[in-house]
Amino acid sequence: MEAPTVFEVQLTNFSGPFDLLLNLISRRELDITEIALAQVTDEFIAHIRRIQAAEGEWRLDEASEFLVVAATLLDLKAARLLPAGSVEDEEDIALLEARDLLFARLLQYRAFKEMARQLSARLEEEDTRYARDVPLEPQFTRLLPDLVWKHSPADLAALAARILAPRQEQPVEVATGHLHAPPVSVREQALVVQDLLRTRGPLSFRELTEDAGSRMVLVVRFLALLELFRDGAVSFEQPAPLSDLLVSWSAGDGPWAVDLPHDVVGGTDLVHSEGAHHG
Amino acid sequence: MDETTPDEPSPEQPADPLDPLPGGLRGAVEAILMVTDRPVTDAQLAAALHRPAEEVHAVLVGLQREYDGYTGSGVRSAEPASPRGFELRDIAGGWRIYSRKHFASVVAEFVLDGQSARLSQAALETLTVIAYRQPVSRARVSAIRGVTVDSVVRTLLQRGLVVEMETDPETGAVLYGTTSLFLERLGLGSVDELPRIAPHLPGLESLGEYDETTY
Amino acid sequence: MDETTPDEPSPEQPADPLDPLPGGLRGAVEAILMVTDRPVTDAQLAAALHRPAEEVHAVLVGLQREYDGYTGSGVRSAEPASPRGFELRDIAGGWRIYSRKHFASVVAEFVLDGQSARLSQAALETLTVIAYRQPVSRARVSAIRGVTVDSVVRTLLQRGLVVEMETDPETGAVLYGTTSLFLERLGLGSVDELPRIAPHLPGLESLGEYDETTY
Repeated sequence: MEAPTVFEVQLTNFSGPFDLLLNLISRRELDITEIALAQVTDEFIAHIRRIQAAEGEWRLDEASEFLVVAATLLDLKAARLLPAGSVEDEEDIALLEARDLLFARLLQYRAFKEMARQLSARLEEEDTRYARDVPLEPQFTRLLPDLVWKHSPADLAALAARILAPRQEQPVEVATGHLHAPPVSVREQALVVQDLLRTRGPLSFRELTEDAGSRMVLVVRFLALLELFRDGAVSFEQPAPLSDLLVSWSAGDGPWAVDLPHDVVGGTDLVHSEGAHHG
Repeated sequence: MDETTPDEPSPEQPADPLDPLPGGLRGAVEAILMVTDRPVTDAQLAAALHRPAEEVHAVLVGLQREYDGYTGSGVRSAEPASPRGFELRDIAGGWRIYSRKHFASVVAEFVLDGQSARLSQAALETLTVIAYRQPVSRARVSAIRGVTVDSVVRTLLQRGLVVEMETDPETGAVLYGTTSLFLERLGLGSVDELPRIAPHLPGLESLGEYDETTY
Repeated sequence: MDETTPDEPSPEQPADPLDPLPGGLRGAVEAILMVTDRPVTDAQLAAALHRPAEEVHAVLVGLQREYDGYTGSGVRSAEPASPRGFELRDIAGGWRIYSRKHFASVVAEFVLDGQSARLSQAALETLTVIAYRQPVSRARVSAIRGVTVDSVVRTLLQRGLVVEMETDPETGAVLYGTTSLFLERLGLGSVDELPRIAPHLPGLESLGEYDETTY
């Protein structure tokens, strides 16, 4: 079993973002409470990209679940990369809360996963015993009360139509039950960033996000910035160590095609926040 | 009681898988008899257990006597044990465990208590699939309904609504079909008169009623 | 082995129908166990046999030990008998006869549909969360697993492993719980017998808060 192929095989088996995260963490033999976030984040993003590539199509609701975790991770990674020492900042506190929350949920998930493993072992063991389940002896069958039958042929046909109909896949629909914040589009935020940079020149990230109404917009704007950077539409400059990063527009004055094909976290440009509570 | 006398395995024979088990051959035979849902023959048991039919037959006869309250040829035969509540019978070409006749009255009381005169929703759905797909195997019905249907098919057999029609020549699976009693209940002359399945029947929701009435 | 000690029938009581039968109460219990296709409770047996539930319970426990190869408190206890090929188990709130585990391989050939299809990892995890958090809404299970569970819950419903228990009075969400089939498949008597999850949950107290805030 060579490592790379094993990995490819496992790709399709993850039953969710927590599952994937736990796997990444255990592969690196990291304690869940002391994850090297930056590394895991990168791997996480890389993996979900590969999963999508491998699977072709993805159920949108499933993808959105991954996006929630990916966004949180990115957020935390960003916080790590930012200069330390400004913990009084409310945003930093919010990030710390987000981290604790993510870890708590991961720990909880890990516990259930362990129990699932135990139940599975039990089920397997139970499968080695067979219950006595035999036809009733004729002498007793004869004693059964007469069957009350009140179904018409039409009833039966209706029932048959329901049971024998080819099973239809549920319409693809993004489940929003887990969302509290309105969806924010990377594409939209890229346009906002473009607009700001073109009209007001080089700006710091802080300035670029001054008007972000929620933490979600903040995160998505950050993602949009990464996208723009990847496409060479913006450039970064840091005048002095630990000083604010300056972002400037470098794609020229022509109309820049906002084309974010399959961006950072998937084939959808919707990024959701699960956390209205710490916004 | 000791049917599992150590026998000399011939050199080319693989190690007997039953010997190391507590209960040995006797236990294995009992295990099969307890859970199989049709009579089994000496030959079937012998093949499954990799033992000569005569040896298996001897075990069966021993078990039969034991269940009837004879403690075999051992030292303890002087003290008669009481018969068990079940008996091993060799009928219709096979062995099967039944409840002992003496207890028929209490068993009947137990069986009749809580027996429903109606088909459960599960039974009705299974019957419908069999009616429209006959002859059909249990595995196929199971696949269509998404659940195991063994005990439900058994109920339908008991009720005389379905019957074992034939055996799939390829897979050997038993194929089921509906009976004339079924047609009678529906007031139909033949299976061909079953209404055709409309792909999208209006008012399908009204089927919810079944849920009410059948449990 | 002698559960059927002659009891004095009170004058107004009808003569006990079991006493004259060879095998007495023990035999009657065994006979009923032979015909039931689901776990049967002490109370059901007691009702069918017109005996106190405690007495019936004692007989059942005695049978269980006997099948396992213990010869009870009698004189012969010195010589251990070999276990029978079947066992009597008390699970999902009732008693039922099973083939003994050791003989799984030989029995499998005789049991038609055999093992039920395996659950996917997703189904297994979802089932676990429902088992430990019941009654629980899909949204809550979803939040714990980090993915939507709608289709998986549908599978579990179809398999009869979970059931819609009630509706949350506040949110109107359907709350799910596990079934007796689930207990049967796990060989458990009740949900309380599930292995404890607490040791695997670090800082349970603080997690409580998260439960509040995250959904």
